[in-house]
Amino acid sequence: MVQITSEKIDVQAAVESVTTPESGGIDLFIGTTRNHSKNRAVAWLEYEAYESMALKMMERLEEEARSRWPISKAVLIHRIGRVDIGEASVVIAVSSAHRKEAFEACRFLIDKLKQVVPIWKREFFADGTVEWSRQYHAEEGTTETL
Amino acid sequence: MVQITSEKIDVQAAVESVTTPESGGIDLFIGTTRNHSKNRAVAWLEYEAYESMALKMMERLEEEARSRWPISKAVLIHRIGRVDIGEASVVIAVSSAHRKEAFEACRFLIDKLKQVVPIWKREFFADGTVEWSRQYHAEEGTTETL
Amino acid sequence: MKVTMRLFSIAKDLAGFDAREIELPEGARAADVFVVLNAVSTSFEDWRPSLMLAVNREYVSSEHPLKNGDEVAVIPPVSGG
Amino acid sequence: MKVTMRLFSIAKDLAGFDAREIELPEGARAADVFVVLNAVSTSFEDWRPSLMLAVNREYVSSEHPLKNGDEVAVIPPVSGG
Repeated sequence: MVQITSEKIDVQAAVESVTTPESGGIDLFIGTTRNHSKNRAVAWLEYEAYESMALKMMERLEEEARSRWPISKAVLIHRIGRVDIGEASVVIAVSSAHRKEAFEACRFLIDKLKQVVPIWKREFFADGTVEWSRQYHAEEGTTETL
Repeated sequence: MVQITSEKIDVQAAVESVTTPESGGIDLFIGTTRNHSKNRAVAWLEYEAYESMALKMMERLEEEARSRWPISKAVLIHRIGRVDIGEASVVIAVSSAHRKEAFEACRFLIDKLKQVVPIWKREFFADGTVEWSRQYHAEEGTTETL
Repeated sequence: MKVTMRLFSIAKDLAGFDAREIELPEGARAADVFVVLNAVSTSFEDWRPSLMLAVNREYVSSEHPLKNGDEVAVIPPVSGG
Repeated sequence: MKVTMRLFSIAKDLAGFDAREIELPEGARAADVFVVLNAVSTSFEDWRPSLMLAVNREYVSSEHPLKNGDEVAVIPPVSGG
């Protein structure tokens, strides 16, 4: 299940949506807004999505994870619009019979999401400046297609 | 923070307890009760702990994780007593500045918890039989000390 | 042919708009949207190496052939998560 | 010396009790609790290879020297999580 929302992400609901009687483990990743970026104080973030394509890419990532690991259920939720410090911008939850697969699939999903899903973060700094984040490229490599 | 409780584990509260303005990612593992074990239908589980030692071991695992990874906060909660199908028996949450460390530390903590923390699972099968689980030993190796 | 060009993030800021119907000659390729964009702002020249293209919500190469009615999106480096 | 012996999980079931004050001779080692347990149930012989010992909430070897007032726990294979 994939979702893009401008509301606060309900972590408890995400957990419940992947809980099944067959699954023994759930791994959940929550990306939260940090109060600093490149050593500068961040006031808040805003996320913009190419929503129809982002949903399509998130669905494809879920399919790819399912083809690689015996997942029970998976959910990928990304928030858009303003996200305050400490709030969740992304939640990924994966359930499976054994924990190893849940961890691996969850890690795969967040890593790939950050590489290919067309969503952009705009940083509103405490000093009043505003920048589109180039964090991913600067720190971890270049964008690749699936 | 470590905790042993006979109440339902509040996942939302666990997430909030590790959320900090400095952390960019939280990895959360939830162990849930499966409806089958060794191909037999399970009705429910009961967990028993050597509580004082279990808490001490859980604290030591948290310390060891902190010495290995730059963790912001970590919480380990294990439930004891009866746990019904689909309910959480264990929740581990780790926050850190970057997701890699959160994933690695969380995985380390659940793996080690299952190896060294003196807690025992008793399986109540649908056919009325009751057995102390030897799952860990049978599937993954032998118990080791820290 | 007519295609819809969509711009996001920094590309939207550089152009000053987020979507536009544009007319391209028959046989046009995805990267031909930059002919239009370079006329709007010279900054697209600098940004070109880091801008990807998507046609109908799929990443494509610069050489991807366009057809009438396509939605061509200019995708700056993504930074979700 | 007197030590408190604590039993959990299968060890508790085998013995039929979960805790007992026992008297051990000076110089006793952790594994000497099995002298007591083997007298309670012959099943402890079979289980011995998989039972660990803890003294005052720390895993110890069989040879760990005991002192008066120690809490000695018999730890069957753990299965938490």
